[in-house]
Amino acid sequence: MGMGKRLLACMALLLLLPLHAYAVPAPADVELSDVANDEGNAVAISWDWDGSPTEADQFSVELRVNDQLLKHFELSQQEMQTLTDARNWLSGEVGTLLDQRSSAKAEMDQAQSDLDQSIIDKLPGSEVAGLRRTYWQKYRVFRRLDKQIAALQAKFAARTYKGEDLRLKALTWEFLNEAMRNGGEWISAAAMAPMASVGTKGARTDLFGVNAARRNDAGRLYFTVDSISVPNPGTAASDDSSTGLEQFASIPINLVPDIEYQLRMSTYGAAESNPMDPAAGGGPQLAEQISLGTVTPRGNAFDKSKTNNLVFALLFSMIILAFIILARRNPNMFIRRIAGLEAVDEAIGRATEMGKPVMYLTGLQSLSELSTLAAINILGRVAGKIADYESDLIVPNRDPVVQTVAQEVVKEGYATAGRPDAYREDNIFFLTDDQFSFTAATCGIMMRDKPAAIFLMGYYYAESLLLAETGAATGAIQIAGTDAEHQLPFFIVTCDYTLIGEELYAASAYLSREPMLLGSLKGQDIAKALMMAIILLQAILFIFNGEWKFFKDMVTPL
Amino acid sequence: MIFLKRQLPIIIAFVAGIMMWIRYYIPSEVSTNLEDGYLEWVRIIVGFAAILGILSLLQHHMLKIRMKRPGFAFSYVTIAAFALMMFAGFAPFNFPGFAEKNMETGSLFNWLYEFTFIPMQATMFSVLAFFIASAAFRAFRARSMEATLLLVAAIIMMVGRVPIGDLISNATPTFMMFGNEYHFIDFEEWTGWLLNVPNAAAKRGILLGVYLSQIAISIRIIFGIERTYMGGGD
Amino acid sequence: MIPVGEVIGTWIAVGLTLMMFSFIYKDNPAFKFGEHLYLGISVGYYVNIQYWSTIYPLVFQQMQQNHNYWVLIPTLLGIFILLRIIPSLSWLSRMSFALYIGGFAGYSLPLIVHSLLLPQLSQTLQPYGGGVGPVINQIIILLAVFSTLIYFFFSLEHRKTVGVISRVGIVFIMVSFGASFGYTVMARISLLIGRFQFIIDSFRGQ
Amino acid sequence: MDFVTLILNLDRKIIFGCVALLVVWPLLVPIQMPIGTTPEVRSIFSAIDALPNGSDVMIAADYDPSSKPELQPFTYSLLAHCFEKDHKVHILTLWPGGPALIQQAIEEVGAQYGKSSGTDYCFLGYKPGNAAVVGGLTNSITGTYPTDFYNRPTANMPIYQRVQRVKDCDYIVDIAAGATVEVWIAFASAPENVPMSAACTAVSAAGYYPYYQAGQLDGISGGMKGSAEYDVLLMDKYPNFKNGGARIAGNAVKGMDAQSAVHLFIVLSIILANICYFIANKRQREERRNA
Repeated sequence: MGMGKRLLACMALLLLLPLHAYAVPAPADVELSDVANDEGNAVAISWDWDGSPTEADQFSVELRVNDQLLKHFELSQQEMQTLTDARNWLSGEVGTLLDQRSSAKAEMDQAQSDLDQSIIDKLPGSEVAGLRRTYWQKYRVFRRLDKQIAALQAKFAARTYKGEDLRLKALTWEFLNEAMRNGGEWISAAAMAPMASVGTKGARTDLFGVNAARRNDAGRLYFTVDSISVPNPGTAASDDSSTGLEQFASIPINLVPDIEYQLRMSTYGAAESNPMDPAAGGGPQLAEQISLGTVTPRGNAFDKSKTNNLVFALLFSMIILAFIILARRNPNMFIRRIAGLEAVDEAIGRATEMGKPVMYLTGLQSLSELSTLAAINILGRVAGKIADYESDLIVPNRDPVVQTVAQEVVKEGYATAGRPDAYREDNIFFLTDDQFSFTAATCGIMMRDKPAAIFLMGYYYAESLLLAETGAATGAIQIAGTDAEHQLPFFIVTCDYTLIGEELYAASAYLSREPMLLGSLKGQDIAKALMMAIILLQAILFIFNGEWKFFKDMVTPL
Repeated sequence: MIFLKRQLPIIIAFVAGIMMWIRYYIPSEVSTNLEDGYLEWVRIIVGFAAILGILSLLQHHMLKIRMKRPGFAFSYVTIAAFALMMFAGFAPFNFPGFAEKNMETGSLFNWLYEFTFIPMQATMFSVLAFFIASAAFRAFRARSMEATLLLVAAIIMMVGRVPIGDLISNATPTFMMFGNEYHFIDFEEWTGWLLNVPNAAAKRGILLGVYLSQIAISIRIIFGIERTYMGGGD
Repeated sequence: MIPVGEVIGTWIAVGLTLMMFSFIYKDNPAFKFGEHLYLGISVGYYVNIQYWSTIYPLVFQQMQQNHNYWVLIPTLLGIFILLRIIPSLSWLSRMSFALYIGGFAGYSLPLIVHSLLLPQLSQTLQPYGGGVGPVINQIIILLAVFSTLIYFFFSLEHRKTVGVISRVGIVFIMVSFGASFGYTVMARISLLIGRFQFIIDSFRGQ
Repeated sequence: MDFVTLILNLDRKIIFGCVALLVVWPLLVPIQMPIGTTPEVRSIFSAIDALPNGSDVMIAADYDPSSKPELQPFTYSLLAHCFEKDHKVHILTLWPGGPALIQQAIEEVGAQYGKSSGTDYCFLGYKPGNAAVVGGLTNSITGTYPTDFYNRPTANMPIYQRVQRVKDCDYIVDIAAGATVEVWIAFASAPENVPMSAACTAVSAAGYYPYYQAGQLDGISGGMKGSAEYDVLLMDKYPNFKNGGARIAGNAVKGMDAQSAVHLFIVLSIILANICYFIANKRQREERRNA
């Protein structure tokens, strides 16, 4: 498949994304809408609020239980059967074990405190040893029981097919049903929160069709609801002691998509004392109950809040792809000279003169990393030159995959230079995965073989200085190149030449003149120019009018 | 065969890449499940990739012993230590005097970890302190404007971020400006500014470039232009 | 009473620490012994951790307890990676890498844009204000980001205006590297302190 | 050989000796310099402190023994702080060398506060795959870690009945020796909108200031000094912490004297070396002029 065709396929796939929005009318000052989130289960609420909210102004959102919701959580006959069977089975299996475990725990704790006491009392060694033996016996008994119970509970989960889901579903249904029966169908959807805590991330205006509330817009508040909080009805009364499954206080249940919810908002004014602390006598004072209307959360096919992301990701990608295609047609694209690259020949030449090997490190990251790829690219070139000069090349590796690729690249380099016989496969070897044993081993090789030139390309961590300083101590010419900004200072201080950050990639493009690298580098330059333009334009806008934030809004992720 | 070796991997990479990319913009259960499943698969694949390293290491040391290369005797140490660790981790029985489960506190495995691995790794790392001191002494010269800047910034950071910096700052006389009291030398203020303004800004400039590179490499991989990760050969 | 295992262990640890420290004097057999021991132990440790934390729970436990046999597919792909050491079958590992690296490229691309690129860019576009000091700082930040970007701009030779701006860029880069260097010195010294603390504590019998 | 040439050609073993001496001496004879706190660490502390009691904190301890002296004290202090506030702790590591260190810390501090695994905290252990793991956590914690470090199924644990994914946590702290902070920002904190702080080795601290500046990190603690600052803050706010066992309190504080001494030595030696370098340079120039 040619690249053009792949590009077309990509565009087609993207165009297939149907975009749709959905909103439900609500009272004038309140706006309700579904918002895109992964499960399509969130509801966005924004409303007008007089005055500026403070920490003391509380609010909560409630929703009305309806048949649709109840129906969703209702267990089918079969599910019910599965759950009951599994519970019965579990309590049958676990029942006696639980008692045994708690008595074993008590015995173990006793034995442990006896042992501790004996040590504190400095009893004779033989007695302490006896107590220690007892403790370990008790400990093993307890562990065995504990393991058995855990295994049974795991089996329970397997038997009920995602057993926990089924349990939660049953508990939720019980709760909703209870709420329906009691007539108090309004249940809490969002815990009480201070009014001042609502809002969106940062300030932005309407862009790409997304209308989020503005924080500067004093009276408009913005909030999303995505779950209902279901208190466990059995917490206090029935602590599931027959099955040993632990209990919990409340469960957040995600809103179910495609069900119509009726929402209500309660606002609470500031209480005299701490409103959140009933013990202080205050308690929140209910100020107002606003009916918000109904809304149906729907999963969107496209998350509109990610529009600017899509635009930028596509834009940058297309620029880069376009320049790669251009570079294939015309590989003579201009790239500025990179200081440090001239030194490569000098270093290799010196190694030949001294009859000593050249050492090349590809960094400590895996093959999937860009810096490693760049390092390997440069290695191919360096290998060719080394073959010309008839020196030895040593390449220790931290990653076995990198090692195999490095072998192939060097072999190719030697072959291109017309000296395939000089290639020695076991000079390119794997040392170890561990960072510091790798460093230790590499430093050992440096001290023993005293290479005349050392190339430190790719990504390095803390070992950078250890490697570079050992190399400097052996008197080798060192050329470093890394995009690990934490380590760059050390290379700058200890090495003869250093390629800083992206210069590493540029160097690999510069040396290989490969259209892919050249084009990609050019594309990145254009993207960079774009970013610089945005920075400059926004700065100019600010000078004219501090309120104009077009470019800032454009790049602020939602 | 050529299709299997060349085209198929590229097609897999393309389909997987595009799917995972588009998935990000689609809020639905399918997309979440896709992400979840993919990430779990990756975790398993990466787990196996780690074993590859061990195989290569053993291969390397076995070869060293067989060829009787210089220092081959030490390879026995490596292999013996490896075997011991494997034995401690995988042995199906309890070691007398150690905890019963092989990863628990007090097990032989943990004992080996605590008393051999930790000290050796930590020491290897701490040797850096000596090297950094000697490197600073030997190589840190105000040769050029760049080197001087690096030097001055480093010195301010070195003094300013340890307790002695506070001592020095508090010992210097103060002056009044805009109604606030300032010390003539205030390392906390200086280092804070250095880190938050020039340092953060320069790093941001570098990072923006790095992110673009990451985007570029992702795009190249997805569209099958970048194939180095697959290895050479046919 | 002090447990015997811990006492012996501590002395072994002290011995190994000194063995590794001997490297700073010169390369010697004791260090070589330590180096190779460390290699073996570390590899053994990682195998165990990889097996018990990934392969065992995600593959074997999944199949035994949850009867989830889907995990066989990534397992097979994992085994393909191992085939890399057999030259005639090494091409099979490409399937695994293609899925892993290709998929991950797609997975991380939008996240890089969303979580790293856009926030950093947007933060550079802060509105100016907050007094003389902050505005000066904001201008410095703007200048630094801009000139650093110019330094890493490869389509223009560093001459004339571009040369001047990129020179400003390198000034900021060097200051930031200096800050890193200073901080790093701190890190390394801490590690040494930790090690010496350990040796001193061991000798004091704590 | 005169002084200048002597200094410029100083054997590095002498410097090694000085450094060793300056580390050991203050450790044996502590001076106990007062430790000031920086805004970066104060903001981590106040962020954790401001969370209502019983919040869920996800701690990623991504380091291994090589950075133990720098980061292990922070882990101890952070855990103590969380347990002091009754926060629920979800702790895990992305580094293969990490589990045993975390195990030490969580078991010791947990026991000290009488917290139990599965209810008050969960030690999830290690999984390879960095971003793949973090990405998985944003969908489901129990799905990514079906079992915890001790191989117990997580789905049944009380702690995971309320919390299902990263989004349900109230705070993330990454204690990192490497580049995992970006991973946590990119794949968890930013997309899920969970506030986050980082405690990192001093090496990487400067590199994370762009994120701190942009508000993507609430605070940064750099290396052993950061840990010492955290200890100081903790001891100020919770006086009983001071008496709460020597292993936890003041482990990093102890090292600060030596830290100051060596820093001073390095700074002075750099200045000395530079002065000698200039004198030597001047001499060379004069010789050339005379010749």
